[in-house]
Amino acid sequence: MTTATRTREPVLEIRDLCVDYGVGEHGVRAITDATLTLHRGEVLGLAGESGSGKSTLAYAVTRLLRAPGVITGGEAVFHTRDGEAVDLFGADAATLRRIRWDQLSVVFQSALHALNPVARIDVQLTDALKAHRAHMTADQRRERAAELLRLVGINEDRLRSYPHELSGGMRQRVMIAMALALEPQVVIMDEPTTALDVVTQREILEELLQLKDRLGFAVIFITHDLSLLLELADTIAIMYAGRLVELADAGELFHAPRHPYSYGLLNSFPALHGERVRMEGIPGSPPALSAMPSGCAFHPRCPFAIERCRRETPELAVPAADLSSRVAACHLQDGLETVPAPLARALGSTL
Amino acid sequence: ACSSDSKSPGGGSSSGSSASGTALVVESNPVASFTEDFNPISTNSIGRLENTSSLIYEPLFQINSLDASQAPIPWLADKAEWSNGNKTVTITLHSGIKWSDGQDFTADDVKFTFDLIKSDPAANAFGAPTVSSTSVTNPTTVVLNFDTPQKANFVAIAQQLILPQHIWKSITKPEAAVVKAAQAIGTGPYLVDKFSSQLVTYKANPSYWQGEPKVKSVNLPAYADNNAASAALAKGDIDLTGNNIANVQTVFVGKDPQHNHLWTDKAPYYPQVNTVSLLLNNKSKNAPELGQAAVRKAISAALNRQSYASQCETDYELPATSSGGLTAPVDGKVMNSALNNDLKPTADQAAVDSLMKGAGYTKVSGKWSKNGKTVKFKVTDPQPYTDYACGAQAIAKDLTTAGFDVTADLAADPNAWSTALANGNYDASIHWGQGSTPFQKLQFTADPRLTAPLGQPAANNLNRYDNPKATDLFKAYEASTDDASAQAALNKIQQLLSDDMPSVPLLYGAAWYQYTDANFTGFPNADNPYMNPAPNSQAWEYIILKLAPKS
Amino acid sequence: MTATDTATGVVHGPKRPGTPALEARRLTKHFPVHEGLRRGRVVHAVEDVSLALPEGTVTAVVGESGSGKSTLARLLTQLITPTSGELLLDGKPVGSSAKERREWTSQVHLVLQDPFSSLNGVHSVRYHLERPLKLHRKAAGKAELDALARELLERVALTPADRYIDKFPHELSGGQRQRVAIARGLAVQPRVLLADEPVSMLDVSIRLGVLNLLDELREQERLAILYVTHDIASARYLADTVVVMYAGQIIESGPAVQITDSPAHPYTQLLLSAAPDPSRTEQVELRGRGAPPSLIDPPQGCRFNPRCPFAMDVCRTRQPPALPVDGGEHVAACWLLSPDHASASVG
Amino acid sequence: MRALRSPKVLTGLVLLFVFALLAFVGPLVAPHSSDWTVDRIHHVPLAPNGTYWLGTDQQQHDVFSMVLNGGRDTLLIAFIAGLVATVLSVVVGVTAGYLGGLVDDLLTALANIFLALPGLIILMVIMKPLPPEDTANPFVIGAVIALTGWAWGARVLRTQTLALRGQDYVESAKVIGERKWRIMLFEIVPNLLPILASSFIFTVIYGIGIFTVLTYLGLVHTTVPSWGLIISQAISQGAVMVGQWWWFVPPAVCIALVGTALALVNFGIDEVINPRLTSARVGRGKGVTFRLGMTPVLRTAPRAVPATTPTPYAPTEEVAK
Amino acid sequence: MRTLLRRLGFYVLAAYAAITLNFFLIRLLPGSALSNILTQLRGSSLSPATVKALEEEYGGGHSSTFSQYFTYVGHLFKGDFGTSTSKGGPVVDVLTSDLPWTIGLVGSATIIAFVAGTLAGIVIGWKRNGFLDALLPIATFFQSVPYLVLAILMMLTFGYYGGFFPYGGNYDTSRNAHLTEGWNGPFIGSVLQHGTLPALTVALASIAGWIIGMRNMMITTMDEDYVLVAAAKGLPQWRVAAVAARNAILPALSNFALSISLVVTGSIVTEIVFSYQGVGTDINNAVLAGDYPLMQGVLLVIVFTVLAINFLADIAYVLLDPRARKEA
Ligand SMILES: Nc1ncnc2c1ncn2[C@@H]1O[C@H](COP(=O)(O)OP(=O)(O)OP(=O)(O)O)[C@@H](O)[C@H]1O
Ligand SMILES: Nc1ncnc2c1ncn2[C@@H]1O[C@H](COP(=O)(O)OP(=O)(O)OP(=O)(O)O)[C@@H](O)[C@H]1O
Ligand SMILES: [Mg+2]
Ligand SMILES: [Mg+2]
Repeated sequence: MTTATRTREPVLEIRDLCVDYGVGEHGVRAITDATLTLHRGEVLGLAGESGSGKSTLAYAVTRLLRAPGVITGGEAVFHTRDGEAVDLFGADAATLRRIRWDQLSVVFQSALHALNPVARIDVQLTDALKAHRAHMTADQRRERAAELLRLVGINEDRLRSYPHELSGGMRQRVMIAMALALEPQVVIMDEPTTALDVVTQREILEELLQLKDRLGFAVIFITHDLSLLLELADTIAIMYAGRLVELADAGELFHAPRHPYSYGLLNSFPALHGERVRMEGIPGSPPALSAMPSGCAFHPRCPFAIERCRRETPELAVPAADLSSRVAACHLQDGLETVPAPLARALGSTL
Repeated sequence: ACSSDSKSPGGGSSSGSSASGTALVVESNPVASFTEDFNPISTNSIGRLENTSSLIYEPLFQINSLDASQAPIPWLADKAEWSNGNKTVTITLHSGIKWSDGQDFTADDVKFTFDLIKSDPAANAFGAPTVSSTSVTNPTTVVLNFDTPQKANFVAIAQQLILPQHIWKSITKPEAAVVKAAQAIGTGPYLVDKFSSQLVTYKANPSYWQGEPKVKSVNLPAYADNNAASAALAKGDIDLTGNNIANVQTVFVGKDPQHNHLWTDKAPYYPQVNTVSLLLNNKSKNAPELGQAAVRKAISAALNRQSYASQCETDYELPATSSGGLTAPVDGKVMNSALNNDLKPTADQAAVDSLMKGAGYTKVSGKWSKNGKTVKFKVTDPQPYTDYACGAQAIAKDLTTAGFDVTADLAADPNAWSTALANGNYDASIHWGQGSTPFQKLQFTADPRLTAPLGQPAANNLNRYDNPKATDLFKAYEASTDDASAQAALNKIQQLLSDDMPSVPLLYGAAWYQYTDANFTGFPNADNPYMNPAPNSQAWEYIILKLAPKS
Repeated sequence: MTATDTATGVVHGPKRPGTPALEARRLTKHFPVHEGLRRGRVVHAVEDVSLALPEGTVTAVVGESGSGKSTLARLLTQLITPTSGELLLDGKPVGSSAKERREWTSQVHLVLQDPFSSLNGVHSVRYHLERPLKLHRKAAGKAELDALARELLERVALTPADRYIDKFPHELSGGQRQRVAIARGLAVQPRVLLADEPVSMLDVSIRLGVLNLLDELREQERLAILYVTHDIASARYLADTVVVMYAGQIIESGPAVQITDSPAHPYTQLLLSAAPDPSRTEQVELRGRGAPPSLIDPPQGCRFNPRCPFAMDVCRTRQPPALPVDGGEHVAACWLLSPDHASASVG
Repeated sequence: MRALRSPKVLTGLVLLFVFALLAFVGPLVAPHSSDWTVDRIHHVPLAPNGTYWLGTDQQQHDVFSMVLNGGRDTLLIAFIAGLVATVLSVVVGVTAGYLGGLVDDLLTALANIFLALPGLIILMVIMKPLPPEDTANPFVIGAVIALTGWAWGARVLRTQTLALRGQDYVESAKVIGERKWRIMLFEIVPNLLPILASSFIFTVIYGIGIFTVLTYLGLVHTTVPSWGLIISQAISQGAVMVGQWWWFVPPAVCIALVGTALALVNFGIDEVINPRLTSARVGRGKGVTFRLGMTPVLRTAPRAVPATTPTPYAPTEEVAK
Repeated sequence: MRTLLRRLGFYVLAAYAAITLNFFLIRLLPGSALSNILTQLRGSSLSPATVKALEEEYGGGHSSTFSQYFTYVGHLFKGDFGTSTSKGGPVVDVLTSDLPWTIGLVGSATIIAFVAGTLAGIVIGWKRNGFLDALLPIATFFQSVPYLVLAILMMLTFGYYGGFFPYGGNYDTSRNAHLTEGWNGPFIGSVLQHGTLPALTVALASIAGWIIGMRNMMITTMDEDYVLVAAAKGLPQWRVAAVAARNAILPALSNFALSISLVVTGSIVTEIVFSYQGVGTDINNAVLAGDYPLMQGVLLVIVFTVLAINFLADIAYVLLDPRARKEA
């Protein structure tokens, strides 16, 4: 799961990020105080239910969030290849343009929508080269585009195709090739394989991981398929209702979740092996941004909720029982309350 | 390429041949654009639309319809003599006239022309009586024979434009033939200089038989509609025209009071040349009551003619004063003196009451009725003819006040309206008078021989007046060989119309006429009424030949 | 490639005594394609499928995208007419007259994938439930309709019914919407409920709720349920029998646990190895990469043969019949299972 | 109904309301009837004065009264045109889109032919043979105008129906055995309402314009003065050339205002159909500029986190496997 | 290619329908050229015989409608539209002299409006709620004010009272102008001067539609992921805008074709108001004069032009949109 070449060097640090949709009285808060760090060469998984703010977080960090999204607080520091630390929220348009794609690229959820339907593949592959690698000649760019296609396992004779002439899997591969064109430091992937079927999905993910090992970029991988993340990611962040509720190493999370929501999520995926047992998932449904429950947003669905959960919003903290630096936002873990058994598993135990 | 001198006198850079001097600009009918057709007998050629046919093709005589007693002015013909009980006319032609291609003009051409309109009635757009036979006595004398007395229709014979036989004999369907500028060969004072769809220019014919005209060139621009023409007129771009222009004093005269003129400078500004009447359909299916003379006369008595003249016609026209149907301002000399001023400018309810009661009607809740039926009909006129539309509404009001059941029916489409009128598909309608002689004017409202059954088109007597006495009187006029008996017959017809009132005289219709003497002098006006200026082909030829450039 | 090659006798689906509620015999659907000036070409979307759905069972249909799962479901509802084949309800063949088709709609119901679009945003929950009641149960009178509608809501665990009955779809969460869709299906009192990926658009946390509801319906209403999905784990969770489709054909079927624990067909094996599984420890190897075949011009023989790591000559020429895997219900259409050919197997 | 918040839409609705009111009560509150005249002799229009607020026309009609009276027919006809055209476009568009196949081909061809025909000319030709009773009847005129104005709507509705036809709720309705017409009428049409409204408004605007032109060209027979008729008479009686503005400016302004009001309302409907247009408005006047790829940063968030921020997560070597 | 062929098939069908409709619609009309001619012949006392003869000629023939129809279609194929009853001469001559004016006026105005409006729409859409949004209400005004009112307002303000431009006729035909039709400076100058106001009217009335439509499309397109991708790639702003514009223009193109018949309607009105001498005035005069051959001719020419433009727009669409090309 994890590879040996893990460095501690942070490449993207997000602190206290707040994002609103709308300005003034019509605004609603979509992300509250999100703090996390992405290290070089690391795969950071971002999981959570639909609407929990995964995409919002990713786009806000890159300043690609569309209107009416507004960043209302926090900072995002990007460490460039050359060791320069850029605050993305303070950067001007030129700086952002310089960093984008060259150092930080994005793979969107649906490649069908993310590829310009009226431009040929080669044009879309080379336009970033043209913008960022002014010294390259047209031939070099072409050669690079062909190379990129080969990299993701597509025959280069597809260069002159239009997106609609490719299958879904091929399109997503093209998208990935595009994201890697400038060998960026960080690739943000927003549900890059949800629209594909499992075989294709796995093929693409395998290729992606190989490329990551070869090129050494870090990935923020967004999905709601937690079981996929558990196989894929080094670190996993779980989001609920606009907040990070748990952040842990993938293995730790799988074996010993500390937040009731993480626990519930893990219990929502039927297993491929073993005894067939009835599972219950999580009762109820996620809250709407405009009607957030008081206190801990999860408390109405939480089987372990206590009175305090209704009043106080828990903060991300290292669970009292753990020595590691994993964090969870749950009152039950502050060392004062008795922790229910499912949330108190020791590391290394099995589910 | 060489257009720098285009503003220099002498015209366009490309045309060296264009006549020198300022061009006279005339305008008659708005058209979007011209098509190159100078056919004088077609109903829709440039000449017909713009009244310029006789700049090229000429008539035998010129007629000044402003004065019914004035003798025809000799033109291609020197004189015409009637014989054989008004059934034969011997015409003596002026000698020495040549066609513009150099060929001699002879009696054969006149014979050819009258034979042609006999064999092809559709070519007879001037309404000349159909000959029974023609003969040429010598190169300057031609004899036309008719089946019936036709002296009364001499105007139509006189105004027939004469065609060159040597060109037209090979044309199979003459009224539909397209005559291009190059083939427009006539005896007239002008030749086509240049044709474009927006502007036709004529140049003086240097070998014209009366001598080269003083006006060297005549321009005929196309104006898409009345507004465009009025605007051009106000700017002084047009010398001679006849448009119905609202606020003509402000819009036209006021722009250059020194040069811009109308017939007179006092209301009604224009010569009053025909009788506008309220045509009443004597055979109306909706309102059979209109077949009764008493009802028609009661209607006449109920009208406020002055109101229509002032408000609807903005004082351009005068209220009619004679019940005999003739136009007092121009026909005074031949009018039945007993009928002078017998029409009142305002309504006379007492007269209405006595006429209606006399006819057996009683007033039931304010409406004249007989056998439980009111006199109910519509006054139909086209919306776009705003003055008539106004009149129709006013008449409806007046008649309603007087106890009739009348509404105004403003037809949207003039074309449909005139079709309805031609076919007798209406009850009542305001319509201008037609005809250029007193006799023709009376024929237009009352000659039973010229009407047609309901449902078939008629060109005259649209009110379908049918009275054998009238037929006899019209015949008597045609047969009269001396002026006195002719006048006596005319008086009788007027008296009959006054008694029967087949249609109700309303107003004296104006001949629209505007001119500017900034560039040319010699225009007719009230002080010098040598010709009726109404846009009419022959009249304009006559006027243009009288003009001279201002030095 | 002819149909006679295949095992004519095998009817997939759970085996239960008695007549199955719904049975499909040799269903085939070819969609005509309009491409270029070449006419008469068809998409072989569903080929020769025989399936029996006994009451009180859940049959899962799994397979990759485009394998014909939805087409099969729609064929069973008679939304589309089969090119050939036969449908039997309680053992009786159905006609194709308009009346019989309407009759069919009261027996077989389909729940669609996307609860956001399967309910019409302009109608209330009440309308959605009362329409089928009016149409099929001839329920009359406001009171009766209202009572029946409430009862339906309660059956899908939307309680109290008052809270939901007059809401509009946009006021409900995805899981609630899907429950309403199912309730509408129950309104006609069907024998058979077809569910085309009923949970794939739902949030993971609420998926199980809907699956559990289907499970209860099987138990309580004795419905015959067809559960279409591409998530083999959920098929295993819910279904009695799993049917695997590939390129329009059923290539394997059998008891759910057996299929996932010991898949026989190379494609099923591929599918399982690709499915995410956090408890997997060793690196998986995908055997059979590549794209599914064109359905306009399907390959000769076994349709999986171009991708199959074990393909033999016979696989390229003759279509494998459904062969028993271990004597039970488990069958797979693979020559590897044929004693005549197994010897040639490489793997 | 978020659209209601837009000042444009609000202005439009208020204007429309005023004019609708005018159409209804105008004829009742007008000081005089349309054919009332100050006198029967004068022919010089009176300039606006204390008695005749908008002066008089040549025949001494009170222009103010005519304008008040003239709204009803204009609006009624345009409204009927909009209504009939919308109904036609629904019938053709939805049927074509939903049934597809040959029906679709035929109906689409029909709509396209009507699109290619220049409406005004067709109307000129159609209006001509109508008997006067009909060309004076707002319902007939409205219906005839609609005949040339339905095709745009039909095309838009067809495209939209094609999209809706594939929606699952249509499929679901089929599954429970709904009949075709019921699916079209109760499942598809309600979802087309915003588009219907927009196409209705579009046709009403078209109707006003074309009716004005038809009156101007004298093809409409009417005794009640519509605004177009007042303009037409003013122009043909030379009011423009002598600057009698009070005669033709008020009706022209009324027409322009009604048209603008409708278009403003359509703005709101557009935003309902396409909510993305609304988001384009957000933040206006609040000092925030939204630019693609430059998400604004407004540091207004209250610091929910106290000074003691938990240590950011950083896995250690020991923990990682 | 196939789509285009199918479209072509439709156009042939539409053209044929127009031809047929044209024939029968006009047979339904009351009145005839006859009454118009009789009206013109005032001043002469026509004998019943002449009236009869004229009726034969202009009152609509008496042969069977069917045989008339075939003669009509046969003549059409030979380019013979008959003879105008109000203007004399073949309808073809009228058309050849007047159509170029209309095409020149409407064509240039429409193209200018389309290009300028589209560009403005792109900019306004791109800037979203920039100060340019203030243009929208103004644009709305011009879009919704009927052509007639707009034309009159333009004529009054810039023509009659303002005196900036002439407002009647196609070029200066006054006696001192001495212009010769052709490609010479003064003539073209005069044509441009006279064309300005009507062209401005046509352009103003339609430009608003393009601006608003393009702005809306632009805003919609900018929400597409591929535009965001272009921004995410760090491409220069104008390149990002170009990606959006390139996609947004496709619907604008089909709208362009759709709106042509509206533009035609509007330009007829404009020609009438500005006394411009083109086929718009022709058809109005033809209707008033009951000149059916001319009416038919103009109608056909206009319908064919609209169809041709639609076909061109179809071709352009197919060329610009690879997805459409695939089906083709
Ligand atoms: N344009 C917007 N205006 C208002 N609210 C929005 C907007 N876009 C997103 N939101 C809200 O912001 C919240 C977070 O949305 P986001 O798209 O980030 O969720 P997500 O976790 O990516 O969900 P998914 O798994 O469905 O992609 C959601 O509740 C959503 O409703
Ligand atoms: N109406 C249709 N016309 C033509 N081809 C069709 C039609 N419907 C489906 N197909 C084709 O039939 C095949 C099977 O499609 P189907 O929708 O049944 O697959 P599926 O297994 O449900 O896929 P998914 O998992 O993506 O829903 C596909 O190749 C599809 O393109
Ligand atoms: Mg997302
Ligand atoms: Mg499917």
